[in-house]
Amino acid sequence: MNSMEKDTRLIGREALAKLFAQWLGEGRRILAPKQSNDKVDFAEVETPGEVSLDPVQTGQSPKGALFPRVEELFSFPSRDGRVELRERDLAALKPTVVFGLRPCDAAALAALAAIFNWDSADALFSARLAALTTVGVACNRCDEYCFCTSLGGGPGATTGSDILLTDMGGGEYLAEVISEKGRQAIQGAGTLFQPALGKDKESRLARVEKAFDLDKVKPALEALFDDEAFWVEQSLRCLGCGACAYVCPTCACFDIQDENGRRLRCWDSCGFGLFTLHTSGHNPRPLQSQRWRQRLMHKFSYMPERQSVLGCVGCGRCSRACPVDMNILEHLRAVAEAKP
Amino acid sequence: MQALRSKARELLATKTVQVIIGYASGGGGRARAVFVREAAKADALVFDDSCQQNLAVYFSKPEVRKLGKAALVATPAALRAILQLAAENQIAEGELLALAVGGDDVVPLATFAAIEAHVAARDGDWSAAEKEELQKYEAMGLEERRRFWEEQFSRCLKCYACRAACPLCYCTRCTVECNQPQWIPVPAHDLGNLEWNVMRAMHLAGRCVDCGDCGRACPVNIPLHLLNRRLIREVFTVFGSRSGRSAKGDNALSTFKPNDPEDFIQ
Amino acid sequence: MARIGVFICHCGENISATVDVVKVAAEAARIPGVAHSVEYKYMCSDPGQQLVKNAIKEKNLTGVVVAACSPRMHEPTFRRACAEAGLNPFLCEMANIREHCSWVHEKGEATTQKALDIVRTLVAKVKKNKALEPIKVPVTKTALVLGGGIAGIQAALDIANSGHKVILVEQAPSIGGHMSQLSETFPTLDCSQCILTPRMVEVAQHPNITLHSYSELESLDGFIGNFKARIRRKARGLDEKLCTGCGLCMQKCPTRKIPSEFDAGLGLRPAIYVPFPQAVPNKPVIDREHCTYYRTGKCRLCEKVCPTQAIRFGQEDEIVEAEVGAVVVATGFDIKHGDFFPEYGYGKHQDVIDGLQFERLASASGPTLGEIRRPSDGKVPETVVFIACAGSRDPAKGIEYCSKICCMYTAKHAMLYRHKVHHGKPYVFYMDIRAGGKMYEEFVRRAMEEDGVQYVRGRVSRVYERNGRLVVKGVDTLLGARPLEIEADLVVLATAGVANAGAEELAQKLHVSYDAHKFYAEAHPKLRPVETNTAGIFLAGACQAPKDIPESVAQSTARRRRFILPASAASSARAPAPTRPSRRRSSAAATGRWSRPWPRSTRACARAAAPAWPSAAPNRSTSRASPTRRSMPRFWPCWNEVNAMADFNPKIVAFVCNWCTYAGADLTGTSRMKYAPQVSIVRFPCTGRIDFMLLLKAFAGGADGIIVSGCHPNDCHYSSGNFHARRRWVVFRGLMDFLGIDVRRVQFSWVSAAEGAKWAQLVNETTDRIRRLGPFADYQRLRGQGVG
Amino acid sequence: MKTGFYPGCSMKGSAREYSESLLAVARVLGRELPEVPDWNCCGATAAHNLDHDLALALPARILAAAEKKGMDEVLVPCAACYSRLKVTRHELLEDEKLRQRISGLVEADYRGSAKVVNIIEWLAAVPDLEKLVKKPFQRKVACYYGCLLVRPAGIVEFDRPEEPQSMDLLMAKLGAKPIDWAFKTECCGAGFSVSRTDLVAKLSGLILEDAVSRGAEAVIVACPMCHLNLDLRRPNIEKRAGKKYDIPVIYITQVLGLAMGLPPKKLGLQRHKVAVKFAPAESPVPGVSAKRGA
Amino acid sequence: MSGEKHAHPAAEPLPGRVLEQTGVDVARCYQCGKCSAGCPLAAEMDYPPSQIMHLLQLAGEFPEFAEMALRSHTAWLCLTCEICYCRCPMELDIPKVMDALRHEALRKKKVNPKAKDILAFHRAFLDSVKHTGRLFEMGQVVDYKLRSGHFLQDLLQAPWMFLVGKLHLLPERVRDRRQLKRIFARTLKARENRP
Repeated sequence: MNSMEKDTRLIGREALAKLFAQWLGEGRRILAPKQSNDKVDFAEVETPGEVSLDPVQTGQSPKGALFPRVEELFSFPSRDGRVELRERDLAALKPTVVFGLRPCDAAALAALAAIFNWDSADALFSARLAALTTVGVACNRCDEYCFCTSLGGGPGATTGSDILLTDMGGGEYLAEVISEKGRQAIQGAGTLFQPALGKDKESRLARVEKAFDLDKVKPALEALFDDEAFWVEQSLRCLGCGACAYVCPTCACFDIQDENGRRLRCWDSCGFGLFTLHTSGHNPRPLQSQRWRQRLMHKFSYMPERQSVLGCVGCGRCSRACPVDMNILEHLRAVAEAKP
Repeated sequence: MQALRSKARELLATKTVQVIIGYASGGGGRARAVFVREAAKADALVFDDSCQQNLAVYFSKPEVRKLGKAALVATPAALRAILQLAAENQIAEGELLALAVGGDDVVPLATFAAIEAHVAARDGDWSAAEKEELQKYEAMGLEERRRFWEEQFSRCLKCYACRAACPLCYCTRCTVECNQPQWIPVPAHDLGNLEWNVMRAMHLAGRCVDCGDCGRACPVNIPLHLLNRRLIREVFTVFGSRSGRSAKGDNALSTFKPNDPEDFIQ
Repeated sequence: MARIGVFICHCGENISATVDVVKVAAEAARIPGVAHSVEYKYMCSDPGQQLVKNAIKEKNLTGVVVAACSPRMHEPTFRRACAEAGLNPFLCEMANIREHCSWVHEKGEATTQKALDIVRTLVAKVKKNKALEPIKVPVTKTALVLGGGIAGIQAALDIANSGHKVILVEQAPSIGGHMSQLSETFPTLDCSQCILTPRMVEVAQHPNITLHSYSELESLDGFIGNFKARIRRKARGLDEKLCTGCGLCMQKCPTRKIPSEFDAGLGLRPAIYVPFPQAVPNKPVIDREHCTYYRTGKCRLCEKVCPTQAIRFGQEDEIVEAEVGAVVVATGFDIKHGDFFPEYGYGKHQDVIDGLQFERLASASGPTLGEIRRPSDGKVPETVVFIACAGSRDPAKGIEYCSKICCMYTAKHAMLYRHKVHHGKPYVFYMDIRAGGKMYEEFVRRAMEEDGVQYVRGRVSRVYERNGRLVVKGVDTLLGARPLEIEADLVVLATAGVANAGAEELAQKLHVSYDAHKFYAEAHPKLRPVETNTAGIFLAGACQAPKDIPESVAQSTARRRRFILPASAASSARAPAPTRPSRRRSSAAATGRWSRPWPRSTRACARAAAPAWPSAAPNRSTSRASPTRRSMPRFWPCWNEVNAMADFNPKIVAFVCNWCTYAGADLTGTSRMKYAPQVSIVRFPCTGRIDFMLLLKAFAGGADGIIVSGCHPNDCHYSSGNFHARRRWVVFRGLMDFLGIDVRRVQFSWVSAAEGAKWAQLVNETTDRIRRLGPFADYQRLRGQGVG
Repeated sequence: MKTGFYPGCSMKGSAREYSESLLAVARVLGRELPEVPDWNCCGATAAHNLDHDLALALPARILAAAEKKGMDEVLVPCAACYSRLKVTRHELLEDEKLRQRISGLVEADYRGSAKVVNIIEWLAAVPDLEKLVKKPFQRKVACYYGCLLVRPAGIVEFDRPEEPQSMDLLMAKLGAKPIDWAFKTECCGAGFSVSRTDLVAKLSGLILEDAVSRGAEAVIVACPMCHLNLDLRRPNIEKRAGKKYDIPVIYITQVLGLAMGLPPKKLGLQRHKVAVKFAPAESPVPGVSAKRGA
Repeated sequence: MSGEKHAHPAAEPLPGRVLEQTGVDVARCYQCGKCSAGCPLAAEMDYPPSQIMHLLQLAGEFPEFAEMALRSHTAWLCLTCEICYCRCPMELDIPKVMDALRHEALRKKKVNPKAKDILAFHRAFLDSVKHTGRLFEMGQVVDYKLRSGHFLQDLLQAPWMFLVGKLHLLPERVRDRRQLKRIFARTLKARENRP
């Protein structure tokens, strides 16, 4: 990226609509926050009018575009006792634009990729990633659950976005074209943009205060590992459902199921009681406190160690979704401040 | 609220109980469960309209049981849950103290009999709004209902928040986790989601105490409590019984009467 | 990798006439996991079984599917054969392509396809079957014999003589049953009481026999080897220990004109009485309905005269509990009484009597001391007309069966009459003479040839009284069906043999099945004729069907051998019922409320939804039980293709209980009734075991409609499985409707083992309804939906 | 409850006294008995002997007319007509196709709303009938039901087919002593009145013989055909039996009328072939005895 | 008996036609003879009811037995007293079978000659009904005498009956006689005219 000039332009609402039409014309599908019933979540759209950027965050993260709830890895139909192996046709995956994701979600892509392509590259994931273009929208609002800034991100951060838009008011967006993919996405649409004329997005961005010192978290976690009382206290309220993991943009636990001649990959959660149940019947993490510890350790200790990337982007979705108001920010603060 | 706090202080000071399971203020105007073990911290307790979670769910959590004898700040639904858990032999007499709350008052209920009496005295029909909500869906045509639920279930993530939030879903291995062979599909596809949700509703039939926590817990807002509520009405109108009213006796579906209706059987 | 052997039986032509067995065998060979597939004329024959055994050894089979008749017929045969060849018997399953396929559908491709589907289903099941070992259960070496007639007496003595304890329960004040009422017995004409009374005394004195007379079974719980019986000893009104049986009370009792049950109403008895002089025990009972004291509060004469002060007016019924290992049901039969034959004046004219009454007239101990005198005026009848088939073989009177014993006893009656009234004229109206048995035909011939009994072939239309005689309007169909009239002095009706009035109630207490006439059903009419479907409960005598004395006795002795086998072992082996004991927390474990001898479900909520979980009942085998969840998803392999057919043929899955509906469907087959072939039958131990999830699985698997059927209320083999199921269905229907699923797609029903016709009707009606509703595409579509 | 009256052909002719006595009794009971409008013959034995559809169409036309008039039930005193109407209603209600076809024939949509009742049913439904009895009919009577009141049992569903009791109970209410006899439901020869009088004489003779031998003073009937055979055919009977029978044959409604104290003439007793000798004296029956044996 | 049912009268053997027209399956008869024993006129019949049933059982294979049943006197002697049906253990509606036999005999002109009087009476009866709608007893008796030739029978009864008011000289008539004629035209007449 450093070889590139910073490319900043302006685009209006109507021009955006034309850009959408162009994408559709190119055979891409567009996923964007869309209101349905009482929730705003990523769904297929055709015009900017369908897009809802009002909420601070969508209920669910856009990770489904790369790592769907259920996906077929390959199939193995059998006939008269003979089994045939059918790989998935990766070329058939539809090029996709994810529009309207927040900088935190964009940053999460790196965490996901780090997991899926850690030791050996996951072909399906990589193919989906290659076909994906992200058009982020910077945050002009935040809420008490947001803490991206504590983790090195920010409401206007460009990491992970191919293009980042910032609502400048008056129906105008500041567009930063960040990557080659971004450039390709607006190829031939130059007339839709105007020059930025030195407009600065900073004033439009939300103020997300730094809540804790990240540097303290990893060593604290390691020191606290055996402090059972601490973890029990921290997780007393937790009921062990999978809501946090399933709304999280970086959680990547999955299960493999064979069904009707298809091998399926589907979401799983380390918060579930039987997640670590061994065939022998032994369960190394029988208690919810241990599973909660695992959640934090994985995101803030194991992943930085193994994949050199944090497993959390501070989007705050888990805290918003938790049925018993477990607020991850509070717990990270408690870890950072703990005196083992 | 003051009555609640002073009662809590007293119970902890006298070591009548080791922990008060109650509500404290949480994020975003929500209330959250709190486990008060020191009299000095009793002022964290609150009780207002935001306190809706059925705290009886924590009885099946080993870490919570380890804290010792508990006093539970109990909404009417939580009281029913305690009775139902007692009827299913999950709680023994004397294992807990219920602090029935309502308005500014707090009523300590030490025995199942006391809880039964308290529940019976305040038992009533569903509110007009609750009835209306159910009727809205029943008034739909069959096909319209089918489409409605198909859309709802298509959003289900199988995060099992509904199960986790339910005080009566205390099995240590749920049917969905029985995987030799896999009985309910694990993936959250449409068929798996339908089967899971039917299974959950059926296994709560005759046991659900109507707290509504399943629906509240759902991160994708599926009105799951409606399924339970429909079956509560079925069980009540056909078999005449309501769960969570007595600490003894069988669930509607673990007993029978020889003359139960069978007009639908050929 | 599974290596399954499939063995298709032609059953002579029973199967091959409608099913292309060669094709089924060829297609079955292509099912994954099938290593061997052959067809053969008679698979159950020795060479047929040898085929199975050889294949197991040569092809190293891991499982066997025999596609032939109902498992109720030959499952034991083939499982034994497999065991002999070294294959665990529970890895052998029967595919019922006869009763459920070839006999109920027309010849054609659809029928062959169905047979193949049934085979596929069972192959899928066998693949998941596990080798099981019989479970050992300690056994109580005591037998409970219900009924103290000849069958019960014989069973009790046989078992007692082989060294086991016996508890004999008789509801009447004395043992002896109908045989004690008889005069002489065919075909030997020896005195009934001379044979019987010594055996009765033996019962009374046998150290191994405890006799409860005037008693009834209150309840029976438990399972083979470990039953617990509660016996109600009805209050006799006296202390049996003090009573010496002197009879003074009977002599002094002022209420004397009560029709004697023993004399079939022809004699009288007092209110305190023993049924007959040789009664065992020889202790009277007080008939509280007629006793003056109980009616008016005054009298107590018997109390005053009793030399041992044995009378106890305040005595109450007593409940005795006993642990027993096996039960022999020998509760006998009755004959049809009452006003059911108005055209014969039965119940109206005193001189129209039934066979048992004639026995009493001919008995030396009877009201006439053995002289044949008619009830109305005591005259010796000059002409006696005997009418056979009075009620039997008469669908209009509700009895289509042959009562079997009437031909013989009618011949005997006519002979006895001639022996006692030498100038008398006996006529017998008959339809057919059924005298199959050793010396039986000869006996009837003797009646005609030596004793001059006039046999007239035809049914009597009417009997009416005229001038003190009875006009019998009959016909001889051998003489051009000319009507003929006989003026008789006495008419004896061989009324039909029927089940006892209390037979149904007792069957429900015992959980044994019974037929439409309330006769008890044997486990298999040919192969297991003395056992019921409930292990450890055996049948003896006429409670099963009308039987004569030699047959009853022979069967009772057979019962002894059946009993001694399990009783001689320290424990009984029974088919294993695998339920995995759980260390998981569940309310079932926590309650301890389940007093049942078998463990319940291990999951609280599963139990709530499926409360009766009888698979675990120790005396029933689950291996027979069910293609449960394990093979479910693979049930309908060929349906997707069928589905594409333009002409909509609904696919219907029937979940049925093993004891009633499966047997009922077998009966449909044996009766050769036809029904729509689109139905696939899946056998379960009980409707209580049919989880609602199975219904959803069936829909997901391609079913357009579902039938769920089991035993009628009160008839459940496991007491209450169907009651529990019924509640679940109510709730499930409510939920289905709320979810927008048309409840008409699931038809619930009760079909008993005797309702073969109802089964056919149920299938046909359901098929029609589903055809009208169309394919359940909305549901089937869900299968592939929602995968990225 | 609107009751229509279907007299049938005989009651307008040879069984006129049955009709007269019925209407006389109905008047006392305060019951109106409007006739079924424009009724036709039910076809009797002849129709079903010769043609199935005709045998159904004729009664169906009657029932449809009653139905159209809004009658809830049709009283059919003649046992023969009763049987035809009852059988027709049964068959048409059992078989929808047949109903449609016959409806087409009679040009009316027959629905089967009107019930068919016989005279005994009708009288048995009268409350406190015994209270109307002024002169108890203190005679030993043989209640003769004949064939068609009780058979086929599955269709008429009225009294039991063997040993019926309903008429006996009715007679007992009127003070009579019904005897127990054997020929209550034996056939009198029915429709052979004219064509095979020899058979009628035989069958009816057996009936009279049994009644007389058991001391009956009168045979009570509820059917014009039975009456015709037992009363009008008395000479044939006597000729065949070679003996005389004085026993009168009386309609059930006549007995009721007599018990109510109605004058015999109003009840048409004078129209009998065999005189009712014990009828009150003030009612000489002209010419009857003179014609006896003619 | 609808018209279409008789489209192929010869195709089906007699027992099958009886089953179709009456619903009675003669195969169910097991020849107990109870019908013959109770039939008031069995003694007068050439084949008592049970034998008719047996003839019908065999009639499918042996046409001569079908002929015997059709030409029997029995069918015409049957009084429809229903006693056989009432007492039949197999609940077979024999009177209905007799009806079917009569209809068939009539159509095929196989009426037993001995039944001439009976048939004459029935025809006279129905003629009366056809013309007046009701039975005109006087007219019918006269008609019958003409048909049967029994001119003297009952000659002495009539004046007495007239005297006691039992016979009318003029018939009562149904108003809508045309409708009745239509009914007759579509049933009996249509049938008898069919070959």
